Amino acid sequence: MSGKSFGEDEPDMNRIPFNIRLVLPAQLTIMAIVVVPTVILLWLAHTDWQPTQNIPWFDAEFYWFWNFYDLWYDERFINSVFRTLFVVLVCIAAELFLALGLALLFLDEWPWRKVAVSIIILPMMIIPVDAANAFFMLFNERGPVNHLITVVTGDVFEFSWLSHPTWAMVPIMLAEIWQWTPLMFLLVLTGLMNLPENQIRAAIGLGASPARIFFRVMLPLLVPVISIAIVIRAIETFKIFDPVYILTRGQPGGATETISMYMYNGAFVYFRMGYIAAAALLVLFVVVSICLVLSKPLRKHG
Amino acid sequence: MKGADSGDVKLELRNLRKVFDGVEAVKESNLVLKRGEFLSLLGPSGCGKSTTLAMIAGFLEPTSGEILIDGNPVTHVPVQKRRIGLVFQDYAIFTKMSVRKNLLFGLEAQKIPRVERDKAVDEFAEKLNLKGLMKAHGGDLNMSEMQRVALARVLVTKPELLLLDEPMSNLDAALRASLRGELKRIQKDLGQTVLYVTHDQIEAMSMSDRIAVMNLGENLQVASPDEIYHRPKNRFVAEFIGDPPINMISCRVAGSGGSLRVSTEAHKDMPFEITAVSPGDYLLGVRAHHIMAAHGAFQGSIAAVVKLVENFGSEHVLHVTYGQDLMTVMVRPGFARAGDSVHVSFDLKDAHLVDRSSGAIYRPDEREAAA
Amino acid sequence: MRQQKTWQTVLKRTAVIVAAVFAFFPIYWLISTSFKPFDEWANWPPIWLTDNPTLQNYRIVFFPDLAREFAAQQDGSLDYKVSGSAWNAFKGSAIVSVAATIISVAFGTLAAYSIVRFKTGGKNYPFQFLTVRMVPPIAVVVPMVVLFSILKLSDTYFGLILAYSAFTLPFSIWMIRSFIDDVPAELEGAAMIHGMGQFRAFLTVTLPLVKGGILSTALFIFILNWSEFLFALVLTAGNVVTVTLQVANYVSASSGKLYGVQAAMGTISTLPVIIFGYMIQRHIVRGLTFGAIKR
Amino acid sequence: MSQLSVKGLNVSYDDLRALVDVEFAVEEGEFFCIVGPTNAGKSTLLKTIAGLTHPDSGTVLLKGQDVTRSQPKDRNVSLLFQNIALFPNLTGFENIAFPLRTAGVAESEVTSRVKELGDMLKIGHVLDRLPKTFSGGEQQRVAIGRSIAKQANLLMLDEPLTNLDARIRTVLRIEFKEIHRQLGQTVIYVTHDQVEAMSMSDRIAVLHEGRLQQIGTPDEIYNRPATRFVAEFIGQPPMSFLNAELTQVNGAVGIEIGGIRFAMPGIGQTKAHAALPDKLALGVRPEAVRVAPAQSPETPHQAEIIWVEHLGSMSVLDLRFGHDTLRVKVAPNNPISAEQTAWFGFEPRSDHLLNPETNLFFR
Repeated sequence: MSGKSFGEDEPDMNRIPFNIRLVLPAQLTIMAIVVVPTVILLWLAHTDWQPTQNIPWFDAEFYWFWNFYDLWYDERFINSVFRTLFVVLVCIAAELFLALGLALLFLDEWPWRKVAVSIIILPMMIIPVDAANAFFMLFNERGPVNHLITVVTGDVFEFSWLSHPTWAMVPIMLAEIWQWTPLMFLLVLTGLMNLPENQIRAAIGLGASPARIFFRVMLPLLVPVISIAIVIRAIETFKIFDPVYILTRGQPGGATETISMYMYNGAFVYFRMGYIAAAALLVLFVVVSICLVLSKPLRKHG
Repeated sequence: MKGADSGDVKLELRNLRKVFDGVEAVKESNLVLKRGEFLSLLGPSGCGKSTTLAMIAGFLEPTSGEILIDGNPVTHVPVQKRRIGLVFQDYAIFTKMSVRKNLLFGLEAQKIPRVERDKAVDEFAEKLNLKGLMKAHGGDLNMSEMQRVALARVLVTKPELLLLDEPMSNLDAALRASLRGELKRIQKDLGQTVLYVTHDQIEAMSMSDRIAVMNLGENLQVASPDEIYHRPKNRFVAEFIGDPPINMISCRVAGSGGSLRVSTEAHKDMPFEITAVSPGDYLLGVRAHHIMAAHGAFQGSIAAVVKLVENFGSEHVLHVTYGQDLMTVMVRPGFARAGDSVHVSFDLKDAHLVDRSSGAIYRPDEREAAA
Repeated sequence: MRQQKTWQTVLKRTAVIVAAVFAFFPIYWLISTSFKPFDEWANWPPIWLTDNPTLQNYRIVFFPDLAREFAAQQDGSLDYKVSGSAWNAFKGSAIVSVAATIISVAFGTLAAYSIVRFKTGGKNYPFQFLTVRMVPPIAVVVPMVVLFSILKLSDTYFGLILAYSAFTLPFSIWMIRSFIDDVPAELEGAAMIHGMGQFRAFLTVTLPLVKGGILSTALFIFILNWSEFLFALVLTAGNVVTVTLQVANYVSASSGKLYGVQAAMGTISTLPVIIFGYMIQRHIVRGLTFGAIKR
Repeated sequence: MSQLSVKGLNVSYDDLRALVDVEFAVEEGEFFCIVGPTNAGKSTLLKTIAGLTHPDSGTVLLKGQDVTRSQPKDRNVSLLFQNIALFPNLTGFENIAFPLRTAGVAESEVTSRVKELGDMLKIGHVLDRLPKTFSGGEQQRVAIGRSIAKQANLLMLDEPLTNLDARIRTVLRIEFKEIHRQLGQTVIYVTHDQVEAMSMSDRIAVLHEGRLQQIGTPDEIYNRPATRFVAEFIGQPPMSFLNAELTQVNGAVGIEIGGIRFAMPGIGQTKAHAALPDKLALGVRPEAVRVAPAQSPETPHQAEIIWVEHLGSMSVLDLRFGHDTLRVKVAPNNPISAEQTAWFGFEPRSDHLLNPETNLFFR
């Protein structure tokens, strides 16, 4: 921890150097709330402790790796993992596509540009729970979405989205896409605005067509910004919980459970804390290692 | 070095004008550029030279006026179709491509067949000694490499006209000196018509066949470097060209008709041949190397105190007191030190009589003022 | 730059309008439902704009006895969770969010200063804070429940404040770090050369210039705390109630039937976030990308 | 004991070595210039002397006292940054008063001192305004006022005049010399403009890629450069280098360039002449070469002109001589201007013989 610091000769110099003391409060808070629980997790994951057994968690019978074994064959857990990956992929792809399209519309100056940007980024300024709340109302049987479909298709359409095992995922994903496309839009727009103007002008001067300029010059230059946007959105979408809890709570029968929802139900509805701790440990390990690999663009750009 | 051969006109501007919300950035420009000629647009930042360049290249819509290349108007032709080569101040190398890809970009855009493309690229890589750099990545070139790649990338498409926007301003002085020669040699070999924008008068003086000195959007004078230096049309041109800048000594003209008398604070009643000048307050423009200096007094000299000595190595420039203001005098090294007193004088035939208000310059051999 | 043909611009503008409508419609629906009287809540076909708006839903949200009376009329008993007044939820959210923001920004500023000026911990040290943000909260909340029960922190304000501070510290460290980077180091250097110690120079020179940035960071962190849901859901059991919890309770309690009241609660709860969000609109990108991308 | 003495200084950022074994001393009251191209390490050197950057190794002694590890505030040095670094939220008055107030000087004395500086630097009228309302020259002067408000062992100026126009530059140069003379202040002046260094300094240190190339008076630096870099960096147009070989010229040691032999009278004196390798290079200043349209005793050799630069106050001819280019500086009214052959002559100087491998001149 010895950076090129030279605060050593502060008058009231005790053991800990000045710059370390500056960092301690932040470091200790995080240690207490993140690192200590992870250690508890390591213990808990190897037991099948359930609070309903009314014995303290440290007396729980040691269960070795059986939790992991059961997880491997736990149909519901595996489905929730793949379902979450599916949601992440669909949402990121949709958000990026919409954001790129929208950003290109905002490249040049025009009269109502500022107002339009403010409206477009409104969804981002809402509490996620309320966004889900709004979509809950939009997608109920007698809600405006069904009404629109009825008007469009001509016959009455009273489909109950939120209780259908597969179609229930649509409102969840739409809520996520609706809320976070504006962020992706801002990121891509910032990337486009900071493009080196002269490289584009040079390409035009050399007689290149708009398409060639976009794909051969602009897009490669956008790669760093887009990769940061994808990394950040992937991390956030993987943790998706609020829309799922509000819209379907994972029902019907776990058909719409993402990992977070599965673990919430497992731990706080069925109270199988030990078993879910094992799942948590697995997820923690996988996510953190992937993110360290993915964060290279952030590191290069940070 | 005489101007380009008579040949036909490559670029013509017909009272080209640009107004930015009320401010005339470029006033009625009527430049003419012959085939193979090297013309510089020289002026301080904000004088409208880059605006003129942007209009010629097509990135900026002129408020009025016409731009003709080889006689046909291109004012409303889109940038891609004007076949104009453009090198930017920051070179604008495609940082995500290799040097070879940079050079091929223009030819690929114009759908030139592959064989021809590779031949042209290799030819110009040779000319600008980029052979060893072809595989290098566009992002990690140094300044002079970037400049050469930017030049090659444009020249390979054999443009009708080459526009250079201050390509040397972020290079070190030593590098600039060698690159000036190289750029001029390439321009000569290819017979390439060049419009060169710069604020550095040494670059303009050393490379141009003709220079257009601009200020506040106006072409003040368009002539050969020699003409611009020795017979400047007005005060701005005289003060902008020449290092150290020309001395402007306030003076008063008296008498009338044939025998005019000019007197400054220190020199009284010097005879002056110009006839068409009315008496009154004027300025005398005298270059540092036209001023005579000696340790002892001599005919027509006055005493002056040396405030600062600028050491250029091969000569020194003394900043001496002359009446209220300072005057620069070019002398041999070691002639004097700060604090010494020297005697200075100058010959009126080397001086330019400058009108205080209009800035116009009168010269002995011209009848009326060269406005 | 290029002279665009008119039909191109028309197409572009309509696309923008369509996007704006899609962005605005859900919020419009929430707000308009919050003004609908009871009988228009679940009407078919749905009423897009009520012609007899009422504040009844807002009154119910804030005055529980009115809510109980209303429930009696509708011959359904109102679930105990929503019988509490929204004031309690606003109070809870305010206390937790403000306290957690102050801790997070204060600790974050000190850490950011140490990282920028002293390069503490080398180049990779700041990235370990990011991994905290990468961890899915659910994976940590399970053991936290256990830890909080040992430390007697469950269902306490202090417990939630601690959790929120820890999880927003990565944002505040990285965001304030990028604001400190914007201030030229020479300013502090000049103060040190003219007789000040390193930290005193930071306090007198850099801090005043970074005040605006720190305020924006604080607002940004406040929004994160105000909108948080999972920790509030798991680490509390009724004593501490936050705004997000109250909204969730309405949805689950009446299986979503109390549309009007639910919409009213949703509208008021998200108001502060909209206001503060637009106040720091310029810095939102910098915040959410940890200072990597600045407008 | 010198005012400042720097020994074996090494500073590196990650893997880039900014300063390599830098060693020099500055005497009290001296006007010492450090000149070199951009990112030669000049600013890093100043920051290390001021204490803002800590060296990997080496020592910094101020008046004999080792201050390498001490805080900037305890070194009593003053540094004027290139980007001026005025405190944007303090007025001109508060900026200049800052060092005095920090040192706890009585408010009455602060006011009188700042007034005195305000008159001296002719910035009395801006003292109550904020820096963002100042012109370039005014900002510079307020920064100067702040840097000399309190007496310091050393006043360091980091390229103070780069972004100012010519007229203000000349006036401020005179003012710097005034301050130096009037206050007897030891000054270290950093610039990338070699004319500024040659014109203002008692002694110059040429720095390139973190290494000290040479230290000496302007005359020594110009006439007896130590390395090829110094010879090409100082002096415009730069010195040209001709490949030469050792030979015998009517009995005495001489050199041959492009087939022409030159006597080298001074060569006997240099002790190292016996150890001269065969292959060496001769440096020739452009103004040392005489050129004429016709052959004459002073201009016996013929060469082809490949390029002419007319720069108004002078012209520069590039002559092809053997495989090298010889630059010649001529007066503007010199008749030779068109591309043609010309006749030239010059006396090679024994102290301008360069070893091409080490790029060092023979001494």
